[in-house]
Amino acid sequence: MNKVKIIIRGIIKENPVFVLLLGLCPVLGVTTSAYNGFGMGLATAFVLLMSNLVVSLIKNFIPNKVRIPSFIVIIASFVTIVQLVMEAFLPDLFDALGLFIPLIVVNCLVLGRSEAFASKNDTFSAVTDGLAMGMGFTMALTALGALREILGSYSIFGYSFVEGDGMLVFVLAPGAFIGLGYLTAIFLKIIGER
Amino acid sequence: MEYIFIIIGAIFVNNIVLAQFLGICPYIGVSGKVSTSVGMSGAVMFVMTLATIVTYLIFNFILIPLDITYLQTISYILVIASLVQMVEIILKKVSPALYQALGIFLPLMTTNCAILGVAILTVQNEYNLLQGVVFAIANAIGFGLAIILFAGIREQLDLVDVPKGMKGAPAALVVAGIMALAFMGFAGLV
Amino acid sequence: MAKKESTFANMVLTLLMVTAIAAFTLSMIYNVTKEPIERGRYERKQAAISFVVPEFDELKTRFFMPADGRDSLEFNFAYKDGELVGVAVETYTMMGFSGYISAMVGFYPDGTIYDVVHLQHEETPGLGDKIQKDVSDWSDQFQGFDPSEKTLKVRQDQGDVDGITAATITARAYCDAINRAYLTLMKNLDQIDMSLEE
Amino acid sequence: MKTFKTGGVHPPEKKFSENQPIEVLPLPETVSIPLSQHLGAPAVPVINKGDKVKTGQLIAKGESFISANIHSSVTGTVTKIDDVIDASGYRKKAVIIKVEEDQWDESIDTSDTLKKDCDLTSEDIVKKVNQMGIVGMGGAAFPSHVKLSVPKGKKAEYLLINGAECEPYLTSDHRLMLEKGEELMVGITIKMKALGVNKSVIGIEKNKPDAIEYLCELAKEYEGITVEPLKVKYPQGGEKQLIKALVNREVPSGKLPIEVGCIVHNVGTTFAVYEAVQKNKPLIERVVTVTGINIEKPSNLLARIGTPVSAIIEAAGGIPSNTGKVVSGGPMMGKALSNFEAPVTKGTSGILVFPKEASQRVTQLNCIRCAKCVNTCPMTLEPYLLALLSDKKRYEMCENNMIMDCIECGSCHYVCPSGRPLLDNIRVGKAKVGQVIRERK
Amino acid sequence: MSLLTVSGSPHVHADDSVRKIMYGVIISLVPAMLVSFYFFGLGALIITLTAVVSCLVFEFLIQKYLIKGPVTIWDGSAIITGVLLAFNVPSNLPLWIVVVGSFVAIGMGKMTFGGLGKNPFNPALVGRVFMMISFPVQMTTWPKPIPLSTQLTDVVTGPTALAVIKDGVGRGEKVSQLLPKVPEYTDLFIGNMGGSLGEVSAIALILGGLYMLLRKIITWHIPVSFIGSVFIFTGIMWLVNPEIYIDPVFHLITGGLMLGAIYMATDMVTSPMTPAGMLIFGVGCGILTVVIRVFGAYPEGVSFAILIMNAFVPIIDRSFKPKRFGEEVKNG
Amino acid sequence: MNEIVLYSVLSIGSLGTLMALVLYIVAQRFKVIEDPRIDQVEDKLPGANCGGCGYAGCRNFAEEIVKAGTLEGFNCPPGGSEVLSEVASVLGLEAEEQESMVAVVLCSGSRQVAPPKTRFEGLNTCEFAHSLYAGLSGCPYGCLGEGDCVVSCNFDAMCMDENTGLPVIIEEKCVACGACVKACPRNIIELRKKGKKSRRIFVSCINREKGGVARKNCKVACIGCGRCVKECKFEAITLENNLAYIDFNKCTLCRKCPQECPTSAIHEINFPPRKPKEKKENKTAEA
Amino acid sequence: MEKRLENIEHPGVVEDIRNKNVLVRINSRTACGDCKSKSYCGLQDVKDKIIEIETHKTGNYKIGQNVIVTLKQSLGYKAILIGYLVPLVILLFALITMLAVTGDEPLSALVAVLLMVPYYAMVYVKRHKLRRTFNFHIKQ
Ligand SMILES: Cc1cc2nc3c(=O)[nH]c(=O)nc-3n(C[C@H](O)[C@H](O)[C@H](O)COP(=O)(O)O)c2cc1C
Ligand SMILES: Cc1cc2nc3c(=O)[nH]c(=O)nc-3n(C[C@H](O)[C@H](O)[C@H](O)COP(=O)(O)O)c2cc1C
Ligand SMILES: Cc1cc2nc3c(=O)[nH]c(=O)nc-3n(C[C@H](O)[C@H](O)[C@H](O)COP(=O)(O)O)c2cc1C
Ligand SMILES: Cc1cc2nc3c(=O)[nH]c(=O)nc-3n(C[C@H](O)[C@H](O)[C@H](O)CO)c2cc1C
Ligand code: SF4
Ligand code: SF4
Ligand code: SF4
Ligand code: SF4
Ligand code: FES
Repeated sequence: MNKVKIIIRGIIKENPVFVLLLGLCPVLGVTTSAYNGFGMGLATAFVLLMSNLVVSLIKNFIPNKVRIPSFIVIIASFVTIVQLVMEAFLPDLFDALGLFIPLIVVNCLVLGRSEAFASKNDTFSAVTDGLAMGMGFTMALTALGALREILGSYSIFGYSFVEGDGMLVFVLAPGAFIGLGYLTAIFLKIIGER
Repeated sequence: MEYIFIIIGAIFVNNIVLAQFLGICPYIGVSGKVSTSVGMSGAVMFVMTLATIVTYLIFNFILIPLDITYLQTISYILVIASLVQMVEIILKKVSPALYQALGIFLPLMTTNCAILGVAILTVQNEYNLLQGVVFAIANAIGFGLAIILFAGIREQLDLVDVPKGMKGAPAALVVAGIMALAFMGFAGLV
Repeated sequence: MAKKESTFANMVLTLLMVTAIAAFTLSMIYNVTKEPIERGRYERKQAAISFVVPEFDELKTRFFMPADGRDSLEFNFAYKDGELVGVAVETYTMMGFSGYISAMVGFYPDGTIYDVVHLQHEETPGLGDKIQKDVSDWSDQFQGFDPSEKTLKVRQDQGDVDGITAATITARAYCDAINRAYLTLMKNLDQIDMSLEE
Repeated sequence: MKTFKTGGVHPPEKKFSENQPIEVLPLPETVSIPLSQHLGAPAVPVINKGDKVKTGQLIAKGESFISANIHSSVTGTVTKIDDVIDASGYRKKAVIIKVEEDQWDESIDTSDTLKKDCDLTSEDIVKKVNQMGIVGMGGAAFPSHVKLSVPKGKKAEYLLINGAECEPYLTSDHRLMLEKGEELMVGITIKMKALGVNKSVIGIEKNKPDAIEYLCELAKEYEGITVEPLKVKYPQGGEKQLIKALVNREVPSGKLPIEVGCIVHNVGTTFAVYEAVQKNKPLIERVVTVTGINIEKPSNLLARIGTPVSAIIEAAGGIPSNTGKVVSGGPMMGKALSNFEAPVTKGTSGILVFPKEASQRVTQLNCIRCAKCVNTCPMTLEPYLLALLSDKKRYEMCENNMIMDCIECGSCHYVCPSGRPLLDNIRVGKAKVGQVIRERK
Repeated sequence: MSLLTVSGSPHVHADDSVRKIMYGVIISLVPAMLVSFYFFGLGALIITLTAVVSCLVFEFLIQKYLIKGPVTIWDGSAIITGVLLAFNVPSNLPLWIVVVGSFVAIGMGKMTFGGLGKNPFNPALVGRVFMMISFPVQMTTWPKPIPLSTQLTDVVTGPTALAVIKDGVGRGEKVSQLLPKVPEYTDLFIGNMGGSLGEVSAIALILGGLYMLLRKIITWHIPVSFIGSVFIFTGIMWLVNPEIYIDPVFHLITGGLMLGAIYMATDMVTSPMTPAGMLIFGVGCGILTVVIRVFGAYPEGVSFAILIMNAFVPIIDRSFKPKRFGEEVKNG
Repeated sequence: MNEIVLYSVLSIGSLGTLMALVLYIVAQRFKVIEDPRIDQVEDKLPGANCGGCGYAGCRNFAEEIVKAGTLEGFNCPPGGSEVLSEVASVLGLEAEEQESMVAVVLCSGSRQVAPPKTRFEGLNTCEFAHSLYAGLSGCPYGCLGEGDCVVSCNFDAMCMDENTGLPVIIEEKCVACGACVKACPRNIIELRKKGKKSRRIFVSCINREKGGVARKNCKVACIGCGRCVKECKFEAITLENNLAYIDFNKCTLCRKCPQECPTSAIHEINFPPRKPKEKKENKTAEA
Repeated sequence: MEKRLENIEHPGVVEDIRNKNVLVRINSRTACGDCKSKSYCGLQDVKDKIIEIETHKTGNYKIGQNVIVTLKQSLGYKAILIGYLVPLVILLFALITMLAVTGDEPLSALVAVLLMVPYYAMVYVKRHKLRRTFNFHIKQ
């Protein structure tokens, strides 16, 4: 497949969050601010990229039946790497993302991509795909984070633009669902799925 | 009393789905029918408890003594993945009929983040074994409560015509949002 | 699709290989990051301590059990030129809106508060998080607060601390944490010099 | 006051024609007698085009068990046996006869004298009813001999006579009870004999005090027959509701009344049975109420089967200029006509003419879940749910929610503040579920 | 003669419509509205008008431009939503917050699901809870009632009676010490107390409720079981320890209980269909209200309780079907 | 090498082995090997899940076609022959050329030629209307105009013509899935061969009443006069129950019959205009 | 009452027919026919399950046919009960008693988990009875 097409598909047509509804836990859990969303997005994208890369490299050496467990191990390793590195060098972000970093492991997106795409395609496509999906994911998280931050704290990436506390709901759990709900509707409308 | 707080906390105040955002995929994906959701909750309860016990043992009696707690994620996921499959095998081996009945009743139980999340939270909250188990069960009940109510609403929304733009996931997410809003009322119970 | 047969032997072998390599790599990375992580933790704590006590050049650490509570408090005695200039106490409370809150409270040797900084909390963003210095200057009111003269309670509870609007619970809890540190400090004041001799 | 327990409505009664004695409608020029006027298989014609027929002569034979004979209602020549347009606009086979005179078949006793005694055996009575083509005149037009033959293993205890006439506007049963009371009583005794029961209850809604009083008086002379006044509540005349009201038994879901030892017959049917058995007269005419707000002369007419509806309306003063809807039957269960030339059949109990203002439905909004339909449904179903399920083609769920128990009384639609077309939806659902059930067998 | 109409039976219709029901509710709301104007003055009037108008406008805009369907703003339901939303906020709430609340109520609570009759949750309550959580400060600053005042600013504020008790008990004070700090019960009953503008007067709300009962707009099941269960549960607690738990009568006449039980829990769209279901619903609301009031962080739990029970409605409807005719054969 | 490395490798390695064990047993128990070609076939399918193929969705279709190993009897209406040939290449088969079909409405009883005699109220579905009465114009075969077919179309290939009250098929979008055919309670819609250059000739009426009766309700009804049958040299037209039907497999698009029809019941679409007598414009030809 | 209970339905494909049994492969994916994420779902190896249905009308079915397998809803619940909930209760009970008696966490946990072995052994013994309880039907 055309590389550009893969990328566009990952970001728009098969946006992992808005269209495929995959890996919603971190999407909802960490997007209290645009920065957190962006950070989580990058972390996931990194894992996605690396695991796609490794999986596509070693796919020929793995017997069919242990394919999935091997992938899980590979993904879990990268997650742990992210976890360790982030804790070492970005401690604030690490605190904010908390529980959701280890949960990248079970993010269906990561496993699904390794399984469905990387294990069947050449390394270059696999990396492109990982990049595309990662970008789509990061974009969605950043968008939701930005929305929640704008409405919830009247600020964006930490820069406050209006006095006041903001509509608290959007920083809290309900705001995550509601924000994602309407963003999804808008996204689907824009890309013409509705 | 402490256990009651754990239970109320996990079911209502910090509901695993509506406040902790764990297990959203099955919440959105497998909530089409009320009966399925009920069954799903039962299954989750068992697996979650089992997983919590095993991971508790691993953490406290392997990872901590060896000082390799950084391997928590990878070891948990391995354990949980094999556990889920082991339960399947045992059921199938033990009574094919039972296994088949479950098979058409439930969609597949997959490793979802709720199970891993609860296992990690048990460690994070520094619970002891019994507290951890109670926590796991309460979370499963909380999951069940959320998913069953949600399935009911979705069955109802299926019958009325939701506007085209909101059909499906968007409306489901807004419903979840309003449910989370309502559950905020439990704030401060524990 | 995989090109290899799935026999028992090669399945075990592959997984063993994969896990071993993974574990090996991870442990290598762990070894590399361990130090920065610990240093990070240490530095953050140091930063907190130096934030809440006057300038110092030496630090000594002791643990004391508070009158109530589940855990001991960490006392960091700050010395400048051998003289005690302040005590930074890592304290906590369970009364927060979401339970546990920890903070670093710095006292002058006479018990007056130098400054307070939160360490960890799970209070609601927008409400309870006003205890954070970077969110609100609410906690600045503790600077120079003398618990022996004023009451470490929010106004609603007939104290002398201004509450946080709509987050009294958090404010109350923060006072509780500071108070715990203060009481423990007072209780153990006499032992301090002695214990530091060793 | 006896009544059924749950649900029901009380629409304005508007019985304009209740004081109009039954009048005989003049013969029309031609009649078209449909071959299928009853539930079950259509009858098979036994005459040919060009044949001369006499009034009361058999013209088509019901060949299967659930079917009914059809007799000529006039004397004349069969011009053709062809499709005619029925009330709904569809084509239906009918015998078309050009009316020439009114010569009755010799076997028929046309006198007015009351003949009380009947010495036929039970089987003979049923046979007679079968021969004379009697079908239920209360609405469903179910062949009466079928109901009178109690299946093996079942036992009838009560013969219930349905004189409720719970539909607004209609008065044909009311007039029949007032004018043919004696004959009714005899008809009841005959049917009691046929069924081998010794108890019979006539249920009459309280809004017909004269009929109640008169029949009470008459009933004193007949053993086993009682008259019960019933609360004025629609659908008091519904079979299951009547049984509940009169003998406090509930017909189980999907079962026939005989399950609880009851047989329900309409008063019109009873009169027809009397005439059939005692006078040898087949079912060739019936009382039809013509009424409506703007109708000049609301009346109760004795019309021959096959008379065009237009002739009946003409007799009541003609069709008003602002007519918006014409209904055959009552306002709650009747069928809207798309064609005035449709013939009167054995089941036509009334012709109702609505002015334009009254013929439009209220504007339709979303269901507001007010539960009025649920509380009103005499079968305690959940009409809103059934309608939604049927709309979404969830027929299995419809079945689970007992859609087949719906008696199509229309109460739910009547009360719905949102004007939901509940019964329309339910009808579609019932048809589909019925199909599924039949396929399953 | 023009075209004949053909339609399925029945051919007559009861003299009832959604509009009649909705405007009936609005009429029944008048007494409470008057009381609120009396005690909270112009502020109450302005808030009510703002809420109603913005509800209508948002409903119009959404129906016309987003859903692109028929516009049905005059069916009365949006007006009720507006009025009840206004009834649920303090009379000195900044108007822009009222507008945001109306937008949430209509847009999120109602139109997201397709409008009248399709919403699983009570729109006014969605709006209210949204505001409650988003703007906790403004939503809990209660003006003190000043009969017939025309002042708009500088009103004296103070906590509601429920909050006084809750706070006090939280600090460990005794109920008997706290009681003098709240208004007399008769004042509470007629509405002379601080609180949301429509919830204060129990008597006016009961009056409206009776009117709706008479006109058969609502049935007794939900209000009675709701209020009854609150009474019983608080009564039990009170009997156990009257110094921690205040008496049940106080619970009945303070806070939004009457408003909630009579107007918000009875919203037919978001409540169960069968009498048995309604009773369960009412009891559920009652229990949750008490739990939140007594043990939770909020002094008032009615809104949350009803919203939570709204989520249970589909399950209740499934479980409490009417007993079908002929289901249980008992002959004789 | 320090201890941490050792412990790590040991513990995770043993867990991995455990997992391999479990999976080995699983592998023994669940011997359902899915044919990888199913995925490949599915990839080629349009993914509309319209059911036009007669299977429960595209996936199911893929499973079946792989299992059958032949294309015979399989057809994906939305995908058409292109898709089938792609599927064929996946399976290593030859795709036979399938002529594409299109839905055609066999009723022209517009409001103009078949004026309504009644008004209809109530549930606005053809299914209900069909059960209630003959239709606005009185033709018991004609279109009821409530649009069940339009609703059933998943491809936006149908719309109601406000003017005529008849459904219109948008040829370019129609994939011949047959959903509308099933939806119509009166069987008015038929799938016909698309024809060369999308040209089609068909009798746009299914009324089986006698000519006079039919004409009474609708001016353009087929009256069963049989002139077209005589005219057709290819025996493509049959007359049964007062109704002519043109077999699209036999019709050569010679354009003789439409001229013969006294009621203009025979439609020819997408043909260039005739020189002599201009025919009435056809509704179904609009796009 | 019987009537009101729903059936669980699951589409599947007839896989094989062996004397009195029809083997139906139920494919979780047919149920997710229009789910966009289906190709991303993990754990494919156990996606399919085979249901054995006893019927005397094996002749009505042919391999590869699409059918719908149904099971009474109450039986679905029963399966959950036997498969998951009862063992959970046993597990809990054992854990609590062991903890109360010994206070030794790893031991209690091990005992509790190991108690599953006799439980499932018991289920194994009763498998024929269960076989008769779980009555599948097949439609279409
Ligand atoms: C979701 C939610 C989060 C809250 N978070 C806090 C919090 O972090 N700290 C706090 O003191 N109060 C919090 N509250 C508010 C308390 O429940 C309570 O209303 C408040 O503390 C009352 O105190 P006041 O006297 O300051 O108004 C929260 C309420 C809700 C609904
Ligand atoms: C297929 C069928 C069979 C029936 N069989 C009997 C019967 O054997 N005995 C009987 O008394 N009534 C029988 N009925 C009559 C019904 O119980 C009922 O009286 C009839 O449908 C008229 O009801 P209605 O006028 O209330 O609509 C049968 C009805 C149908 C449709
Ligand atoms: C809703 C409803 C209302 C009915 N109302 C009457 C009625 O008022 N009078 C009547 O004789 N039959 C009425 N019927 C028909 C009866 O159910 C029953 O079929 C009839 O009395 C049987 O007698 P038959 O077989 O002699 O017609 C009604 C049926 C239904 C479903
Ligand atoms: C008795 C009754 C109570 C109502 N209560 C409410 C209410 O609490 N909140 C609201 O937004 N609408 C209420 N409505 C109006 C209407 O039902 C509501 O807006 C719908 O939920 C909108 O779909 C009520 C209507 C009635 C008849
Ligand atoms: S028409 Fe059917 S559903 Fe409606 S009230 Fe009558 S019996 Fe009930
Ligand atoms: S009566 Fe009408 S509005 Fe009320 S519940 Fe029934 S269908 Fe809905
Ligand atoms: S017009 Fe008919 S055949 Fe064509 S795509 Fe639409 S539903 Fe299918
Ligand atoms: S073609 Fe058939 S389905 Fe379509 S509108 Fe006409 S009658 Fe209805
Ligand atoms: S369940 Fe949490 S990401 Fe899918």
